[in-house]
Amino acid sequence: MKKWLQALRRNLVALMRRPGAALSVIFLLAITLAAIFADFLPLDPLRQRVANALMPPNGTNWFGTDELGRDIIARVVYGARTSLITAAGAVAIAAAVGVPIGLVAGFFGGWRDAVLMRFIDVLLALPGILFAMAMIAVLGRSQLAALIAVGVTGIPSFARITRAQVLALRKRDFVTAVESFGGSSGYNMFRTILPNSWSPILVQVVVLSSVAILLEAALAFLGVGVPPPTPSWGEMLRTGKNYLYEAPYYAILPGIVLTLTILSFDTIGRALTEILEDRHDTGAGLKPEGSKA
Amino acid sequence: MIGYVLRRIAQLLPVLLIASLGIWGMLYAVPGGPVGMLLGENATAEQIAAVTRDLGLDRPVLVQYFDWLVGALTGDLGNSVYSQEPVLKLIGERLPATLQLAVAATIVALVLGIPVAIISALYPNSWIDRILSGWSALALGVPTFWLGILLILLFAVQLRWLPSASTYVAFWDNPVQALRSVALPALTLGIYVSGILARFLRASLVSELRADYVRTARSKGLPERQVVGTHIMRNALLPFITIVGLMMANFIGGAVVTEAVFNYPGIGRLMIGAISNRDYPLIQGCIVVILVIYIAINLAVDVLYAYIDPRIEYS
Amino acid sequence: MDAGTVTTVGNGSVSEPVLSVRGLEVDFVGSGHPVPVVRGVDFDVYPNEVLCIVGESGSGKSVTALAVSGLLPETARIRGSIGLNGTDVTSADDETLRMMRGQEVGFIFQDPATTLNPVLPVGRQITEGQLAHGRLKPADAPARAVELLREVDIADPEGRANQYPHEFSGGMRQRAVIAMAMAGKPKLIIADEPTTALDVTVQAQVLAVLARRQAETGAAVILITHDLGVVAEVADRVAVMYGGRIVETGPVGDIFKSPKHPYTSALLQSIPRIDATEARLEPIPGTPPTPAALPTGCTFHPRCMLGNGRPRCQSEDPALRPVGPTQMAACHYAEEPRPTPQAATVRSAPAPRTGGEPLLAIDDLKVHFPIRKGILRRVVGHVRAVDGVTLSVDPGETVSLVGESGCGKTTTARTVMGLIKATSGDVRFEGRSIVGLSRGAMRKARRQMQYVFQDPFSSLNPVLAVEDIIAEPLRIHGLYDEMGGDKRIAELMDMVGLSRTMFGRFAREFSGGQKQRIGIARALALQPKLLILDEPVAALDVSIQAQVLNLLQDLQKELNLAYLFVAHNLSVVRHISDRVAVMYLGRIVEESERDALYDSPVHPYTQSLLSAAPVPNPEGRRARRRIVLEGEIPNPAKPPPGCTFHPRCFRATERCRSEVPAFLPYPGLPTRAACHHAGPLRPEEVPGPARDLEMVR
Amino acid sequence: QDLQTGTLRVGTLNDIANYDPQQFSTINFPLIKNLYDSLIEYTENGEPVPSLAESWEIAEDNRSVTVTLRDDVTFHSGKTMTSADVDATLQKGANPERGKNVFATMAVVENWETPDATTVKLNFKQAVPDKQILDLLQFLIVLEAEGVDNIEAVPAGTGPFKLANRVVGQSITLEANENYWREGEPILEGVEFTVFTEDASMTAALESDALDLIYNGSSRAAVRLRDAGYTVVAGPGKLVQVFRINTTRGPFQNESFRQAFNYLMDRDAILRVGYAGLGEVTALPWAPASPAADPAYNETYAYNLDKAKELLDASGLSDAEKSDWTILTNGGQEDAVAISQIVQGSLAEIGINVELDVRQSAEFTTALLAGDFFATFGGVGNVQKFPSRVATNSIYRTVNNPVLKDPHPHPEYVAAIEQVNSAFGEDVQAAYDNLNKVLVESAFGIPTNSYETGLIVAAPDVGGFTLDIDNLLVARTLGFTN
Ligand SMILES: Nc1ncnc2c1ncn2[C@@H]1O[C@H](COP(=O)(O)OP(=O)(O)OP(=O)(O)O)[C@@H](O)[C@H]1O
Ligand SMILES: Nc1ncnc2c1ncn2[C@@H]1O[C@H](COP(=O)(O)OP(=O)(O)OP(=O)(O)O)[C@@H](O)[C@H]1O
Ligand SMILES: [Mg+2]
Ligand SMILES: [Mg+2]
Ligand code: NI
Repeated sequence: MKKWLQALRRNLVALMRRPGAALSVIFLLAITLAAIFADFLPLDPLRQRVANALMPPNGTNWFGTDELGRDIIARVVYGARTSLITAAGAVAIAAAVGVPIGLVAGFFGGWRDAVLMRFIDVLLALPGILFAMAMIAVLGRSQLAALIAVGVTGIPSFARITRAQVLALRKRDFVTAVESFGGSSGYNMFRTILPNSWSPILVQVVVLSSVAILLEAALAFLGVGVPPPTPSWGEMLRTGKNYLYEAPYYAILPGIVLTLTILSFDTIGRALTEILEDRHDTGAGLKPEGSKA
Repeated sequence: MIGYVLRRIAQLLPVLLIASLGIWGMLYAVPGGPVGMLLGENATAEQIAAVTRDLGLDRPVLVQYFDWLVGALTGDLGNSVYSQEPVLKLIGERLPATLQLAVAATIVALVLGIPVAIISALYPNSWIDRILSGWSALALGVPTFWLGILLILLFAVQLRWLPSASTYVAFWDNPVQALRSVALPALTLGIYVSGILARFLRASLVSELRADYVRTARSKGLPERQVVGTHIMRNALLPFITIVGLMMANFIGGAVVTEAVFNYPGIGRLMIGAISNRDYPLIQGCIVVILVIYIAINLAVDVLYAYIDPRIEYS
Repeated sequence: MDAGTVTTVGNGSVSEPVLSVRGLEVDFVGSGHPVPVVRGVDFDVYPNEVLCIVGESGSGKSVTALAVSGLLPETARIRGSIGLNGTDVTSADDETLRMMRGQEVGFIFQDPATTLNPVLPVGRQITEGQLAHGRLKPADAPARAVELLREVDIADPEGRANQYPHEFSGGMRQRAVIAMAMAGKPKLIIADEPTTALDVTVQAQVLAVLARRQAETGAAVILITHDLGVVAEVADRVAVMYGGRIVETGPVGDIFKSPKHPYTSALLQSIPRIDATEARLEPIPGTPPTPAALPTGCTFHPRCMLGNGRPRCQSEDPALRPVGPTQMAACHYAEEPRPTPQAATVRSAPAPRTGGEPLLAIDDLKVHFPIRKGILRRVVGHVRAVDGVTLSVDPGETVSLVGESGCGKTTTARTVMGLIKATSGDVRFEGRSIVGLSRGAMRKARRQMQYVFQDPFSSLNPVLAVEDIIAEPLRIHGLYDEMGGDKRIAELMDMVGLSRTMFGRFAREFSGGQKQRIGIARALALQPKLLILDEPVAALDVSIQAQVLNLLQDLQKELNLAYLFVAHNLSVVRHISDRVAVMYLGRIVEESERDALYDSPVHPYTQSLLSAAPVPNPEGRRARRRIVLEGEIPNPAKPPPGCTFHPRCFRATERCRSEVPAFLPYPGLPTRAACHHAGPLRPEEVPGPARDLEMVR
Repeated sequence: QDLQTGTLRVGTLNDIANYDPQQFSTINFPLIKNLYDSLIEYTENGEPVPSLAESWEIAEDNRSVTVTLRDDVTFHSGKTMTSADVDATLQKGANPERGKNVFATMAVVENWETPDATTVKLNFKQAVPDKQILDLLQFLIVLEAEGVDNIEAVPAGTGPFKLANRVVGQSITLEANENYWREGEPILEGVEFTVFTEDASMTAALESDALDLIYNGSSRAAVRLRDAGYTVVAGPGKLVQVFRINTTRGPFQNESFRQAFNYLMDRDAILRVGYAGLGEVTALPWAPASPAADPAYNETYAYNLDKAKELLDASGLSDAEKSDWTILTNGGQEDAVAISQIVQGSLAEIGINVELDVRQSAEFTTALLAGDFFATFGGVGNVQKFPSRVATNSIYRTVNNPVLKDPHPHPEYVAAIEQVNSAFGEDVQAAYDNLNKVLVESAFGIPTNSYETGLIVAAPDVGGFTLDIDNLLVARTLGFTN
């Protein structure tokens, strides 16, 4: 556990050394804190003042007000909560289902691989957004439904990444070594291969978080996301789009926050990839020149 | 070669079956049916019963599925519940629009993505690389629907150059009108995909640049243009073909959001409409067509790949 | 192009050098401080001469070579002067450099698997440079490609020119690279470890081709290698590099006879020799320096026996200066006599076999991998990776398995270990068959038998700390506490010469040699009786290799271990083994006691293998005759009928084509061989003047 | 005004799924008046004028009407219209399975006779007020007898335009009927409908000159376009938005709780946010043109949270009970989503926190049809006609009410409608007053505002608008001014 924390700290430090990634971390941290502690801020995302509808940004309403006179910045902050919860839940679902599928498929191969990968193919072949919409049609519109739908579309990426990782690692000598001194398949999968696959999985977690936020927003934009009046960035863009002439800031400002969030996750994901690749955490790419292997 | 194609098809057939059965089952689990939509809110119970019977929706679900399946195997995807038109006709009317958008978006993506990738791969970590990488991050990070809104705001609301809404005009009927109406959605999708392509191509170019054969090529005294143009590009473009193919496959059903922003009459929106109307045969039809196209493009890419890459034999 | 001033007069005596390097320094500027990788290198190369640069991994050999043709990446900062046929490379513009490449200097790189572009036909790649220089008309290119391929002995050059690299074998690819490098008849050829990735028989072919082409074009050759055997075979002059500098240079004979720099002499003593049976190697202590953290003063001082802590060595970097009439060395005390190395005690002959029950007995073991094809993945054939291997290992004995790449050594070893399922045959351990055991029984049997992997870089779990790696077998068998827990781990670390202060470190924080020690410690954790070692030193530098070999010998003595030692390096095998078995295409073709096998081989394959192996003794090279085997190892999926060796064999007769030879004892020797015509090598069997580097001179 | 011919490009928001004029719903509004003619028409003030019927004669006892048909009318097929066709039309309308929207209106009809080719006589079950009879005639679109069975898929009638082409989900093209019986009409050569799914796209198409006219777009866009110089045409046929309450469920069984909602509707806000202020607030389900309209109610039942709270407290329900329901919302309709949120916000102000139950189209309609909701917004039509016509809307039905079910839980309402239907002379106003009183007291529908439907926004060069009582699109008089 301590080693794990050490590694985390090390990666964080490396991350903060890159200006882009550091800015992204700070931005996400700010958004997350705001989302968590929104209840303590003087912001009410539901309070309507229809008389004050569609006010441009001003001293009281920094981002202006929406068609019901609600404070847009309050809705953006609470919308962050929706987005982040959906993203976290979706990523958790995707990882919890996808990683074991990838592990089993990659490790055992054969019919298990064939069956599991066919299943993954199906998920992959249908565009994620259509699939998610069909799921929401089944589950009804709710935060939970959005979370599950987005999560399910994320399963293939985890399964495939894990499987690729397993396939690469399974041929490696340290896995054979465990087998040579009598370790079982389960031991090998969960104690040897999985701990060595953390970096790509971690990167995927970050990458998928941005994908999940985007997908959640897209679903809301299409009108099947979290039901109103719960604030959600996609929903704000959807409604804001109707007021492009009267109140362009209504769509633009939440869009900026959404874009920055996605960009931040993306920047961190890329930085993390580079950091972890540099560090050869899995020992990959460490081959001396002139070795006979 | 034929064997290879057959084997791929044999592998993918189960995908189709599982998917269609899965979706069918899923939709029937859902409350709400097509009849209400058909009759409007003032319908009486008798009317509802009559229409349900006429549409055969009172039969057991599995019977309905197998009926559909038998039809599908003979190339008949049934009639839309909502419009009573043959599903294949409905899809056939949308397909050209979808393909036109897919092609236009792919062209935009390639035109924007490839130069960006090449320039930033040739000068890694330089300021120009940083700018271009930032650009591709932006292209990827800006949600298409927001980008679409911004483009509408700029080109339609402010400048009034292009229509904010796109209808489908076949290119060979009226090229100018076709380009005008496909411009904004293609730009929206294309910019997004150019981000993916640029990033992917840059990564594979950078890794190819490190490859031993590049050093060999330089050691022969080849001009840099030839080293990049012939040696590196050939290798880097191989995996790139796969990505471009996947992207195109994804445009077929996956451009829903862009289609929604621009009111573009593509397959994706047809299917969304079908889902919200519970138009079961149409939903199934869309899924099957999207999957078949996906599979066909993948297959084409694989065959093409095997054809271009001398190392692969169809085995 | 102006090359008229150079006149070749003869071997090594030339009016003007082709290449003249002075004060070359190369730094790499990455994210941190600039890292000095080459730190002041001077040398000249003359036409018709072979200069070998030797040195351990990371000493700067490749960087020096790349600097010469301006091929270093942009992160490199170069100082000093490089005069190539009158052009100064360091100040030349890109276009001049480009014109220089391919015309003045040709390159041959190490790994034939990656130096050719996989998606372009070989013929095109060979002539491309000439086309780009405008020295060849596009219409003539195909014919020229065929001609060049023919010149490097490629059979059917017309057909081959249109093929892609993956359709060539490793040796053929490397010959194609030679053809490419020589296409423009450059004045200088730089070959960076051109044979390191190849088997000895193929290495001999490639070196022979290189030498012939050199003779035909009169080019100068810089050959980079870490194999002193190759140096002794081909070099005219030698430059020894260490820590980014040339520490010694001189004619090859003098360097081998009387090395002046302590590093050179230590290097020569640390290599096992195929032509002698030394009891113990003299390893160089410590590890080579990394350019980012160079020792002060003389970079070699921490490992030097001569300097031995003298303050001058620690503070002052010695200049390369003439020492004696022909040699130059960079050592303050080069003239001092060496501390006498421990008398190279000749190792006593291996103990005669006890005749009792062998510890491990392999009986007609076969391992066939199915090849599947088609829609239904039907099995359409088998790779006969192991096709009838019979071998035994007595307690405390070292039995080696040698053979060229792909002959089935690893497969045999892994099947014995139970990691691969045997197709047929039997493996007995202490008299009990372990083929087809249940999982539980297999686990028990495995306790007595452990595996050490070839690649220390990939055999250790990167996420575990060293103590957990070593403890893992104990934990899996549930014996951790029973066997003493932490104390046992510490004991094992001591045993393999690792410090206890290294607890808590991860695999990546160790050097290659240390990693291999960890692998050995782990294998010893369960107190096995037999270790299966799959090329345990192949990936290590020579100085480290000696340390590990010594460790293995000590452990064997101490713990009465038996070793099944898999290797392709004949010198290492001679050094460590009691008995040796030679494999070819899945079968053992000859097996004998070590000295009998090396001194009087009876199978023609063993004979060619031994004759192809380079000997680190330049004195003998004029006298030595060498059998260069034709062709490559056949595909194990389609082995030739009869004796599988017959297509390459110089004794092959009709009978060999049809009848599989039995594996029979050879009268008068402790040898068994599978050959219809087994017998000592007769002088007339060695080809006349071999087409060898030596011969063309 | 001198109008030029041409092809009118019209944008519309729904695909036209059905050519049956008896299935009278938004999805075929753009077509009905252009493909078909009815027996009589109303002017925009509700005056009856002849159309396919040359004349009509209501019997003294109000128990029958005799209609005389024109003899010069041909169907699109070329066949001449006779009373047999009217007979086939009436048969369809009287069939519970196929009569669709006409069926309810036909309920008063006992039987009919066609003594000759141009005469049709309808007999009623009881005396029926004139206005109601006229509404029926106005509602009866004559179908060609041969085409009745297949009317959903193939139009069969007579009207200024003929169907030329249809691309499902994308467009419908009509062409002028050369043999049209009205002199000099239609002016246009053809009408080309383009189907949009989003209001914004449709508006943009008008602005980029890809369309000449948009039909049934949002009020908000209309207001913006009006300011930009486009012609906005609002007809008399408004709808009224009604907060429909299922009085058989949850807290709504309590009358006092229900009545509070009369005061809970922030009608001004709803009108402004949902409909850009186009329309009037109303506490009764009547358009201003309706004879039963009574503006006094708007004052009495204006938005007043204190009064609402009083009534809620008077209900005796616990706080948990008061909040134990949801507002069914059609997620596909922007206005419904917005105004449901306004109600939700008002409720929250007085401590009642309810959720929106947002469903997409099919699911919403299914729930609506089954009465499977507590409360929901939905527009009602026919509010400008004879007051009892309001009972054709599901929530106001007196029998077969899908929400309130049978027997009707509010007999006083059923009686009030009955009274309207049978009142003549002086009794009429009293019957209307009674109905209005019963409506607010039983409170199963809380009207909020009237709003525009079938709103027309046209480019400045389009002229010749004819207003229709139902706000249907009438293209036969349209033309271009330049
Ligand atoms: N592009 C580069 N960037 C940074 N450091 C480099 C680069 N290329 C080589 N080096 C470093 O320079 C040193 C010398 O490398 P070089 O390749 O010359 O060694 P070598 O003597 O050829 O070793 P080997 O026998 O393993 O091929 C090494 O420490 C290596 O890590
Ligand atoms: N799992 C496998 N499936 C198919 N063929 C295999 C498999 N493993 C090994 N082979 C083939 O079996 C033959 C013997 O391989 P093996 O690894 O035992 O050779 P080796 O003697 O250890 O060679 P090297 O010196 O290169 O390590 C080779 O031709 C190899 O390609
Ligand atoms: Mg090197
Ligand atoms: Mg091996
Ligand atoms: Ni070696």
